[in-house]
Amino acid sequence: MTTYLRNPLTIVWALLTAVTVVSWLTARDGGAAHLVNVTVTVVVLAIAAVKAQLVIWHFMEVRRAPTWLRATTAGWVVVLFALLIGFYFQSL
Amino acid sequence: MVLFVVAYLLFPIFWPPLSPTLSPEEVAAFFRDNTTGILGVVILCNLIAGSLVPLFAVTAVQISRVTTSSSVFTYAYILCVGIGMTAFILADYCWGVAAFRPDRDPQLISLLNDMAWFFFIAPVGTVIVQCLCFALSVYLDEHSEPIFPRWVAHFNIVVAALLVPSAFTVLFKTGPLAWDGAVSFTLRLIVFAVYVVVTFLVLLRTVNRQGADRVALV
Amino acid sequence: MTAVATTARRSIPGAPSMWFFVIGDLIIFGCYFVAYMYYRGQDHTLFLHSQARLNLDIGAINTIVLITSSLFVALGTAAARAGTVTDAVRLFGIGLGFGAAFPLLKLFEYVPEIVGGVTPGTNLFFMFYFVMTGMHLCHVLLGLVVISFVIRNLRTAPTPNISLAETGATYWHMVDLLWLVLFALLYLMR
Amino acid sequence: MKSKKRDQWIAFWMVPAFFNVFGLVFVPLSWMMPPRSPNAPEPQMISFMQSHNLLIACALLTLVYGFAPVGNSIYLIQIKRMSVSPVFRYTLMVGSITGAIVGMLFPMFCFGLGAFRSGYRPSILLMLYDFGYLAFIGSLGCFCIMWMAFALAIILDQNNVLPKWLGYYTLWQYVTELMAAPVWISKSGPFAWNGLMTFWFAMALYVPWQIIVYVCIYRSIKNQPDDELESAWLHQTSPATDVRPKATA
Repeated sequence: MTTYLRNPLTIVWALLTAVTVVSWLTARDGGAAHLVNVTVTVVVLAIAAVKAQLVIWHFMEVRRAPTWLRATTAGWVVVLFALLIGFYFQSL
Repeated sequence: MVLFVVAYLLFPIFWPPLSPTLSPEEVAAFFRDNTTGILGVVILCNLIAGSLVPLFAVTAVQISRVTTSSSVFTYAYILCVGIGMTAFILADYCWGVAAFRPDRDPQLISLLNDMAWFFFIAPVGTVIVQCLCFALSVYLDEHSEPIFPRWVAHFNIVVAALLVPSAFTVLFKTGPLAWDGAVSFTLRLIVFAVYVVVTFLVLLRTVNRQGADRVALV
Repeated sequence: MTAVATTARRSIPGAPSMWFFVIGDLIIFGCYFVAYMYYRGQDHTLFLHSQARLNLDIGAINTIVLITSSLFVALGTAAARAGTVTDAVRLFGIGLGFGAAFPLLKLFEYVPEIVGGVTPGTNLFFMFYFVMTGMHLCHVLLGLVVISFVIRNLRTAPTPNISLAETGATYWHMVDLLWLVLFALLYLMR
Repeated sequence: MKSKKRDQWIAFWMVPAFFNVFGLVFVPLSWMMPPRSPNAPEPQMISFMQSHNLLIACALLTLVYGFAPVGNSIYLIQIKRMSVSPVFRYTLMVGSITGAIVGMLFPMFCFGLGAFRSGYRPSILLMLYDFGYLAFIGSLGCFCIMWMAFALAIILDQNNVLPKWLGYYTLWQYVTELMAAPVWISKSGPFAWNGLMTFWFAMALYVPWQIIVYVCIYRSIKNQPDDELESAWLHQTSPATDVRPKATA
């Protein structure tokens, strides 16, 4: 059973959890909760984009899928986060 | 069926149906002075609507026996019956509620009365589709000896055509097309009654003839 | 097991209709996220104040719970594909266990909030919060059902149905992915 | 060649006509859809309620709404061909019956009633206004079970009458119905009954869905093998008279 834990997926998992914990701590006692803090948001959104891409590639095994699937999923991540950040700055 | 006839006798209170032009106050007055009559009609109407459903259900069974390529008409027929009857019963509720406490604010009474009339007219739409489905299923019957005689289909088409004008009672307050107008009200009731009676007789014949080959409902 | 470098398979993991559903769902949730960001842009202060009242810790723990359950589900599919069914069942079981923890934690988060008077009606942020997390919760519950079907199939069927396992895994990863974005948008953003 | 499936085709073509009339009645004629915001200024609401063409819309609807069951019956016969239990058909049947009254007929009457008689006090008119819109957009239950039954039937079906992805698409219909829940709570902003999230996303998903479903049903009626038809036993050469297929419900 444990032979499976030395799987590349677990490394991805470790990375994801580490990043989540980091962003959790920064958000908890980072900038004051009531201020529009641009840097935190951009960092958080970037981390979320990276996490999303990691999940898609490794967990959903899209890395080895045909190119059109890789393109659509990567495209979705890029377009979504670009729109999110765009709207965020547009409203500042 | 019998209930339908009985209600018809009690119906006279409604016989000169309220002309839509009445102002709310008069409507309230009308409700006040003959509440008992109205409540009687309401209770009976509920029973009638209930009793009509089995009649239409039997027609649905017969339609399912008609061999067309699929049972699309049976389903459409069942759905129409479901919708039509609920609308009919809703009309009673509105009258009942209005008559239940006639000393309500007249505007509310007249609103309830209007709503009752609206719902009373609503089944027109579904009855038309019912007749069309019935007629189409008879026309398209590829059965060697058709289950329904041809004239039943023609009869349905005529019934559907006659009912069409009464859908426009919503628009007019006076004249033939209004609630109490000759065309929409009286014609509709007569046609409906005749339709029910004729379907009843036709069913009696087909059910007896059907005795030979038992087929489950669609 | 890790040495098996699966060649660049041209086939999509799982049933193609599931991928249609996954991509469509991503697009729909994407629209919701963009709408959320647009309405957040109009009223930063309200969103920030109400956001401060959210329970960040449960949110973070939930993220980690979902990622771990995703890991085990992924390992389970790999095991199923390699044919060792008993391990696959156990891995999927653990994944299901973690997955089931998510709704429980969600309850611990919702109940005190609602008791504390925070309901969807209070303000726009909480409406977005409850609607989006509610929708996501429905997806999670559906995902749990799908995974239990996969486990039942692995345990009972003589030859494990690989594509069912992959479809279930793909759906579960999508649910995890959506939560990652939701977590960032609702809890961490400032 | 006299197509054997003529009754299905008649029913099939009846429905797009109905939906066009339906669309015409709602949008351009009475400008009911797209809906006004829940807290529009009162005089505007009252003037809307008094507009005469609401009545025309009402009359047309009473005439035409009978064709909605025909549309649903087309779904039903497709489900009947699937290898799923009749439970889905009954749910869809009951759902469509309640749905037609609660979701379509009653709201229309509320608007019609408002316009029918001019003497109403504003408070009654506003009540009718809210009642109409909430019943029309807020009615979740019956449509939810309808689309859920239809979606599950397609997904679980083995003999693949309708494509699987259509099943998932119908599942989103169910999701958008759920999204309409906040309509009862919020009066303005994206979650009101004319808000972006509840109304427009649902509409953006519903309209293409309706068209796609009809294309798929068109295809499935077309390539339904003739021997599968219920009237097939009639044309069989074998003279056996009692080979009547048991028409299970």
